[in-house]
Amino acid sequence: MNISDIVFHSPALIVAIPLLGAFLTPLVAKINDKLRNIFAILIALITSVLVAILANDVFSNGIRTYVFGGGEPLVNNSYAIRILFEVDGMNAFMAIIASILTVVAIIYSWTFLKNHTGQDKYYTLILLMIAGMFGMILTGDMFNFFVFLEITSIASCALIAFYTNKGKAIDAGFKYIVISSIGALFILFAIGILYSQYNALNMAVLANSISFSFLDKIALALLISGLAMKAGIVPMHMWLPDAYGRAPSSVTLLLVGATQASLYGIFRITLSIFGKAFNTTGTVLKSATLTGDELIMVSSYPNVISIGWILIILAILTMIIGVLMALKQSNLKRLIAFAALAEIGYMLLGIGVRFASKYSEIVKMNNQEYIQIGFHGYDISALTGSIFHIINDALDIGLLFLVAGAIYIATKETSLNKLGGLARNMKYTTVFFIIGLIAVSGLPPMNGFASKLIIYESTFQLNPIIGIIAILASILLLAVFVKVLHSAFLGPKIPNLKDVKEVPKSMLFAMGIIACIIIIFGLFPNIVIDNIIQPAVNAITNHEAYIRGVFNGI
Amino acid sequence: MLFNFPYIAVVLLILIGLATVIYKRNLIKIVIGITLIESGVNLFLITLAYRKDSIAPIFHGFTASKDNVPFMSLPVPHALTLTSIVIGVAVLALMLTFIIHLYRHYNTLDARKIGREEE
Amino acid sequence: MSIRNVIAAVFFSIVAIFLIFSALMIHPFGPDDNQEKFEMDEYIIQNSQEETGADNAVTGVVFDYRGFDTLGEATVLFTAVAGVMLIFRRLKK
Amino acid sequence: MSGMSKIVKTMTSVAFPLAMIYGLYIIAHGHLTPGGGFQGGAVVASACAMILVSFGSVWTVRKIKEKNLSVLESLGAIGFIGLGFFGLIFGSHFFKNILVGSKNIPIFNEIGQGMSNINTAGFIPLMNFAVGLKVIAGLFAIVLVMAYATRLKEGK
Repeated sequence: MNISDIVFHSPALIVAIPLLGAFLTPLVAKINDKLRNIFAILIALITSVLVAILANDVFSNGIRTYVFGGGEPLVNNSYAIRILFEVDGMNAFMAIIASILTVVAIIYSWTFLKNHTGQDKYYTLILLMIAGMFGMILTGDMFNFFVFLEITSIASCALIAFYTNKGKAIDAGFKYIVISSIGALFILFAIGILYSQYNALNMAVLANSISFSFLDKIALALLISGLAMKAGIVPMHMWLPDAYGRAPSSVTLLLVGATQASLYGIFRITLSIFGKAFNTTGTVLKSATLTGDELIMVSSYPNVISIGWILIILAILTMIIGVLMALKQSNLKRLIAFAALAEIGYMLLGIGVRFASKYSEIVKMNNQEYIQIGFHGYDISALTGSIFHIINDALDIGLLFLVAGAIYIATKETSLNKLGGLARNMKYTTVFFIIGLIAVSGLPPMNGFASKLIIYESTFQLNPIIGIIAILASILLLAVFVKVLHSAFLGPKIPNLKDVKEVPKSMLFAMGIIACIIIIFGLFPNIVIDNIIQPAVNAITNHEAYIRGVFNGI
Repeated sequence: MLFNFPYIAVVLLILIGLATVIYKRNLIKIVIGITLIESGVNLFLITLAYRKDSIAPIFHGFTASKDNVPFMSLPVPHALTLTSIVIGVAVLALMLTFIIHLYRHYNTLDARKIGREEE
Repeated sequence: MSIRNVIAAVFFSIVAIFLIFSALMIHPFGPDDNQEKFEMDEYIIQNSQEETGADNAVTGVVFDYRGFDTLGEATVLFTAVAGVMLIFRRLKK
Repeated sequence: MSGMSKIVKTMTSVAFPLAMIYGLYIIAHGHLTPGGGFQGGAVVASACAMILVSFGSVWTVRKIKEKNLSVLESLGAIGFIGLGFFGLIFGSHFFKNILVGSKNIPIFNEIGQGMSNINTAGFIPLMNFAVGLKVIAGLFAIVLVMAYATRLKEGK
């Protein structure tokens, strides 16, 4: 088995190896606890290496498909009977995020859960959740997406209720499974509608044959509302603060990843599957020829603009409610959870602006064989900011949750009223918290600044009021976290917390990994955008390439 | 319109389930509502599989060749329904587990009285 | 009537309208003569016996053509068992 | 709780093997008739649940531990994903059904001709067995754990 074989099989192996690891964990756990932890870390590392290999290949060679069971992707070049994984830049980008979160979460949970029972099942479920996340991210089949969505949600709701001695944790888990199973059933119903019309389940085949009929609109509404339930967008956000706040910190880190996998679903469905319907139905405003390339400016379809505005309104509500609720929380983890809600709003805002923009420009490259469709102007930069913000949000919010977990381990306290003066005894944790604070509130020189600036700029061009609301929400986030910094880390020492010790090294190491990535991203955002973000944006906007990736075969 | 009666039955089943989930406060009733939605969706998928005068997609007692394949109902929705039923069982098991634990903690099944205590 | 009930009622009626419209507009129950519409399923009916070797076309789909879904399905059950055991575990060592 | 009356226990003992055989038949003939690993596994698991109901959870837990069921379930799952990996290692793709039509290994290698030949369909019967094992162990473990956790304590 040489390296090209590994690259070829990597889409399947990225999902199959965590699954195999999860199935083996109960057997490995019979031998030794330490061996089990090492085994879990090993599985995560192997998966991450495979993700790196795959991402490298996809960024340099373009879309890669994998057919389960062998054979050509399509029969008679018109319909797919087998399950396909289709990995383009966006999938690879999401897989990179998931792999970072995976490794950090497993390293962090080594000492975080030291004195708890049920760790065998904990590691099994963590690996299953990881497999589900990667499956959601990499799959190219609608029903397969639904199956992995269910794996992720079932594993995560069991993990949310890890502290079974607390009633609120169980309550959070129950809320999450109710919301997520209803959302998943909406998605399944929408898949049924799409299947009845096009007799296809494959995403690329659907994208090729979608006609945006009335039933398609219903299916789109059901898909977006189902995924919005899973992603915690505002009318259906009530599970999110509970679940994020009650779960163990290492699980919350992965929950952030699972939420973003659902957001990725919204991106993929609106931009790729419905991309053809959204982009070919507008009227041509003007056409010009520029250095051999024909440039056409097309007005967006009115329905698309209204979809965009619905998404923008939801995003603004998510941001405002998240920030305002975060201001009045006294429980540290719930506070960070509401901040995470606000951050989800920013990601949704970018895609909303993309659809709400009045026109888009399409470049027809006549000197090349295919038609490349690219977008210029603020809509594409909004999407860039939104996609860049996905990775930044995962890192920033993840780091803050890990710090909250570290504080809980050191002091056994989560209420801000009972904390104070931790900076003297927990130097490293304080430093990590300050890094997370600066990053999450979008201040230079951390990574949050770069992505939020792109979102502000593009949103301001669409409508200045929305841009101002986005900036205000960010300022309020800064206020929230400065309050936390002041009440938990600074100030006089509280007598109960005199002999607080720094957390163990493995937890510091896990936080350090994320902090390093945040600083690197913050110092060199242009390198990151050029190498990771731009391929993802190009891939997600180019629905033609997504369809071609399956239809011509590789 | 009337020939779409199976789909209308499916939608009614889903809506009854959704109304139960939204308006009932008893946790067991919420779970029953989710199960109703799930049955509705499964019924929807299996309804899509049917074609008029078709038989089950099993080659039993005859050898199929390319020219005498009988008129069968669609196999893919059957497969999807099988998968979604098992997923439903898993979700149901987990939800009932949560309810058992919630009842132990709070001694009630009323959703309004659960998770409201001060820490 | 709290604001929560109003939101719930609005949400419910929107979903109800969507679903009823979809039920009325979907293709008639039990289509008979438009075979070209179901190319994927027709292909499976005609070739599953040869390609998978199974007489039961549904099993052919479940375990061969869409075998990865079935792996996911088995994993869902595994996940549920692990979750139930995690929640019912003994808290003290 | 020590289970139900003697009549119920006797009837269960009689009915249990029948239900078991019926379930195993459904598992084994999954590629020929309606059924398969999940359905047959559910039948066998309900037979086990019948034992649980009539003999009581305390008695059943003494006979079979849920940890052993968990191991059994893992083995079933590993068998299933292992067959997928076989396709990757000896064939060309994950989940490639390499046994169908193969000359070298004479297990399940024939192609079905509608005559209900059980030696057909390659990996599908093996996968059915793996899934069946998994479903039996998994569903029984769920029922057992739930029943044991909600049992009525002595004196209450």
